[in-house]
Amino acid sequence: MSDAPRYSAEHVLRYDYRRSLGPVLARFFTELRDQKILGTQAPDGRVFVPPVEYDPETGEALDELIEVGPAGTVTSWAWVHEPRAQHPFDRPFAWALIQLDGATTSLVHAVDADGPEAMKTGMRVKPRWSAERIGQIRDIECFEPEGA
Amino acid sequence: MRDVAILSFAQTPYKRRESERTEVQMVLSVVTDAVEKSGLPKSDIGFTCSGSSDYLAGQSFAFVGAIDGLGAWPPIAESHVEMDGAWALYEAWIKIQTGMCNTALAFSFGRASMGSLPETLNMQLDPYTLGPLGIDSISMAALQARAWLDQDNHTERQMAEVAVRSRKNALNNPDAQLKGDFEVEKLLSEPYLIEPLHKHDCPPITDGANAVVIAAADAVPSGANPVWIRGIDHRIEPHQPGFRDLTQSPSTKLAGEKAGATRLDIAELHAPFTHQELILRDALGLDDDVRINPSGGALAANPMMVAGLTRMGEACREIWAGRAKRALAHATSGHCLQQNLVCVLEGD
Amino acid sequence: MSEEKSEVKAIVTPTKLVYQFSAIGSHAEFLKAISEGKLVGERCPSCKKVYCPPRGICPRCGVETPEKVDIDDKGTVTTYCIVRVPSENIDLKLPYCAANILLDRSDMPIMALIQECPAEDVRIGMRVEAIWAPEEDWGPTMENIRYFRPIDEPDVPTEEMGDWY
Amino acid sequence: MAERCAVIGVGQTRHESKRIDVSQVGLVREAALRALEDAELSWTDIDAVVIGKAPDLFEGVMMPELFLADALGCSGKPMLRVHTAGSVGGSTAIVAASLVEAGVHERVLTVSYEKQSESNAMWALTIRMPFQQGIVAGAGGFFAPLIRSYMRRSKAPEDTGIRVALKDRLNALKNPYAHLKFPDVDFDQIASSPMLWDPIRYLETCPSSDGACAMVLSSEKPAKQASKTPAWVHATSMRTEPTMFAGRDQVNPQAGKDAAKDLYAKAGITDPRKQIDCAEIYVPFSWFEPMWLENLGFAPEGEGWKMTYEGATALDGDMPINMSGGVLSSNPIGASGMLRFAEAANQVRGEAGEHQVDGAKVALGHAYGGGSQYFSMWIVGAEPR
Repeated sequence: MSDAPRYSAEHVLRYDYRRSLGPVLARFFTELRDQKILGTQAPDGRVFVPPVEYDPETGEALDELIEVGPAGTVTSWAWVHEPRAQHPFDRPFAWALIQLDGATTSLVHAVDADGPEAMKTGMRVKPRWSAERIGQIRDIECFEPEGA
Repeated sequence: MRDVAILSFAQTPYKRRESERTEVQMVLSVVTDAVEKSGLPKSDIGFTCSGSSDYLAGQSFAFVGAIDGLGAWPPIAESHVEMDGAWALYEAWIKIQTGMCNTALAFSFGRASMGSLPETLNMQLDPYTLGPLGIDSISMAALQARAWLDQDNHTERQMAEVAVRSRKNALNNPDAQLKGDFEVEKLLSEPYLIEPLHKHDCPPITDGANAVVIAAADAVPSGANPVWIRGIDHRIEPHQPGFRDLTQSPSTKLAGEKAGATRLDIAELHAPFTHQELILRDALGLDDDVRINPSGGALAANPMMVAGLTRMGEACREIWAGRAKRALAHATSGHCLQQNLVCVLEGD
Repeated sequence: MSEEKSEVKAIVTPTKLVYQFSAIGSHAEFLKAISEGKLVGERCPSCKKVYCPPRGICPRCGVETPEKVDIDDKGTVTTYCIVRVPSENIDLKLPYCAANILLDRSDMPIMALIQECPAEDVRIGMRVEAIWAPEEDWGPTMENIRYFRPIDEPDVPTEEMGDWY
Repeated sequence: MAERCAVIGVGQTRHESKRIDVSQVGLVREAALRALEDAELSWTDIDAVVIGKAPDLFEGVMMPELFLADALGCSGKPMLRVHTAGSVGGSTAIVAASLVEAGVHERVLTVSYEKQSESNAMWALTIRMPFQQGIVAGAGGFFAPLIRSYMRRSKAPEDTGIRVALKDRLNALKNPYAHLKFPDVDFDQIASSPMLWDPIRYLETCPSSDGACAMVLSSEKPAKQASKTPAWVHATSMRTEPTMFAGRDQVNPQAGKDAAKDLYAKAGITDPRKQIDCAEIYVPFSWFEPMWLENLGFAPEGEGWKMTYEGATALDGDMPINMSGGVLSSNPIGASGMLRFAEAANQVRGEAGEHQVDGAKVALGHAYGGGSQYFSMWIVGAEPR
């Protein structure tokens, strides 16, 4: 056993990564800035949101983008009672999987609701847009219950 | 295929914080121990493969220093996967199948206590549409748990029962971190961590290292107690949680079929969250007479990058103790059971 | 056309992870010694070689190294380079000489700065000594040794540098 | 070995300092698709994928293979992620070959990449842990003293490094994928380029690139059915030693010598300079060419520089080295090793284009990493062995 004093220090790994997007994500984020949500349509009609450059099942290239939503249906959700520093809100909120109208798949995002009792699988939600949109996933500030 | 057996397993005691030994000292201790127990001289080990993650250590090339714990002199045939040690074992098994070596060592290590693991694991997500949301690993698992609860009248009680059984089983595991007799009612009355997950549904944060030595049939030393790898396979699924049915684990099912996961006495499932055990049991078609996680599983100790390979070790322990003849060991990687490995083990 | 109408081609994703790093075992003991102005190493029980800074193990033999050895703050340059390019995270005036220095009584070189002589005058085999920061600035870091400087001793012939030549 | 293995498809991206036209997904797909097209296969023909890259901190994604899996058609398939420092591109190819040689899979896609422009490699490589001291930055500061040791030991003429760089930079002009191309490059331009980490000059060092490389490896039957000539894997080898220990020879590391010895024994090579037609070796700083020529046994110790000097390593020499322009011309770190292995394969397939060595039948691909401590290498041939 060591009798040395304990040397302990914070180590911070911080970097602002700059990510180039390629054609599909570039269009997705560009349109998001204009409050439009795009998905990738496969030849058999499946629509992937967020959009992908390829079929996640087969790897085949896909390039047809169509508009979906903006509203959708919650397919699963989780209530955050005590947000972490990285979370989008500093008050309790929900994470949800949201199947936007016209999409085959679900998107992960935050839902601002009054409490866990206000959340339900199958509920309808719509996006609340950020005031300052720069072309990124957080241009959607969150989703909120339809009619709220 | 060559018959290959696990000869030995070694681990550090799994704990919340390993404050006495550095990573390299942890590696040295488990490697020395595993090699000694294998009955093979160290110089006979034909291939070495390790599993670890730079992000756990907070620096690039963190695995390079671990070499220092191997006594890699003269130089050794060696490789590394940025994955759980279970996949290091898979690569080692492959190497023996090529015939290029007859024995191999696989080891893994992780010191998750250095960082904030749920936030570190955010870095595992698609960096364009998922990572920037700031979602953590427990929240991701909670989305999966809700989807599971929404199905077939599943209940939080079933999940709590998994926690209670795991931590009770862990009472028999001297190296486990979380153990004890808990009551389902009491657990369910405690507040949610991320609803619908309670604290008991989630794994502890753990530091640890482990190692196994494997050998082809013709290289098993006399006096050894080999546990044969009857099948091993792994599969991956799409990354986006919303692109999959989170209540199913088709990759586990497929890997289980390929590995021949039938006629089992026990199964060591790498299920960091309670509901994931239930999804995995379903995927593998494990009925009630298969004992699940006699070690306590990942709910009793979950050293990142190490917990998967631990399942193989724990399955071997059951076989060595004569409590099982044929066992399944499973490892998972990524969020919401994205990637899964199944290994079927059998005593001599 | 206004700027915001241009296509979004890239996103910036800030990342910040906070770790708590603790020095353990030999590393902590080394830091304690250096914060008192001393260098300590460890001898391998198997190959008898001495490591400073120590790591608690001998990488060659793969065994623990419990025996402590006091190390001198003088040594010999085994090789070096002259850095003429600036880089992030390092704040030193260019050009400077970074040398591999084999400390007396240790068997493995450390990398350190050579100052108080033109970088071009540094030679393989040159004898050097540590220049420590003022004692009040000492902390648990190798940075207590600000740099090494030449001393008036004959160069070590390369044939006597054994493995490191 | 249970099964023979061959390279039946090779693909790589354009290498540039910033591939801002693609995402990480697009980058790996570009290389993978070219390898699939070269092999005349589609995603569904692939049984498993092995992916390699250098530190995750470069792109800021932990285990990025998890999100890249979809893009590489991995759904429902096995995927492995290899990381062995700078040698990773080579060891990734070796792991992929092992899957075939083990008889576990018939066709394996292997991909390696780096998109360094998402961050800054110098930052990622110079992260200081608490209580550590920062003296030199990046790989140059680490390797320059070793080069100085080599110069002293071998008494090589001081312009050896310049000659290597000139040869590689001229070769790069024949490679459509190469990152750095200096159409008017000559001896004086390299000699007068600034010293960075003396004795390493700017034009004697590698760039920082975005890029990817991919190969399709297959067992014997698909290889014999392929319409293009396959490159048969004759032998692979990997060796590792600790970064530092008392008495370690960092200039001519034992791990490299042992790997080469093992490799030649497996491939039936007794005189590498005679029996190997050309080699792509991992030379991030020009002086490493003579150092590795010795380490690989192409020249006696202390005499590697003579091969450079005599022109033996030129494209028209008797032992062409780094026909593609090498790491000095393109360096997407995680892919750099695989690019060496792929170039060796393309040479024996007769698919190397303008930098084809006439009649190359046996070629060596080589990679190293860490503090010259990880080595991976393979020998490929136009005929099965």
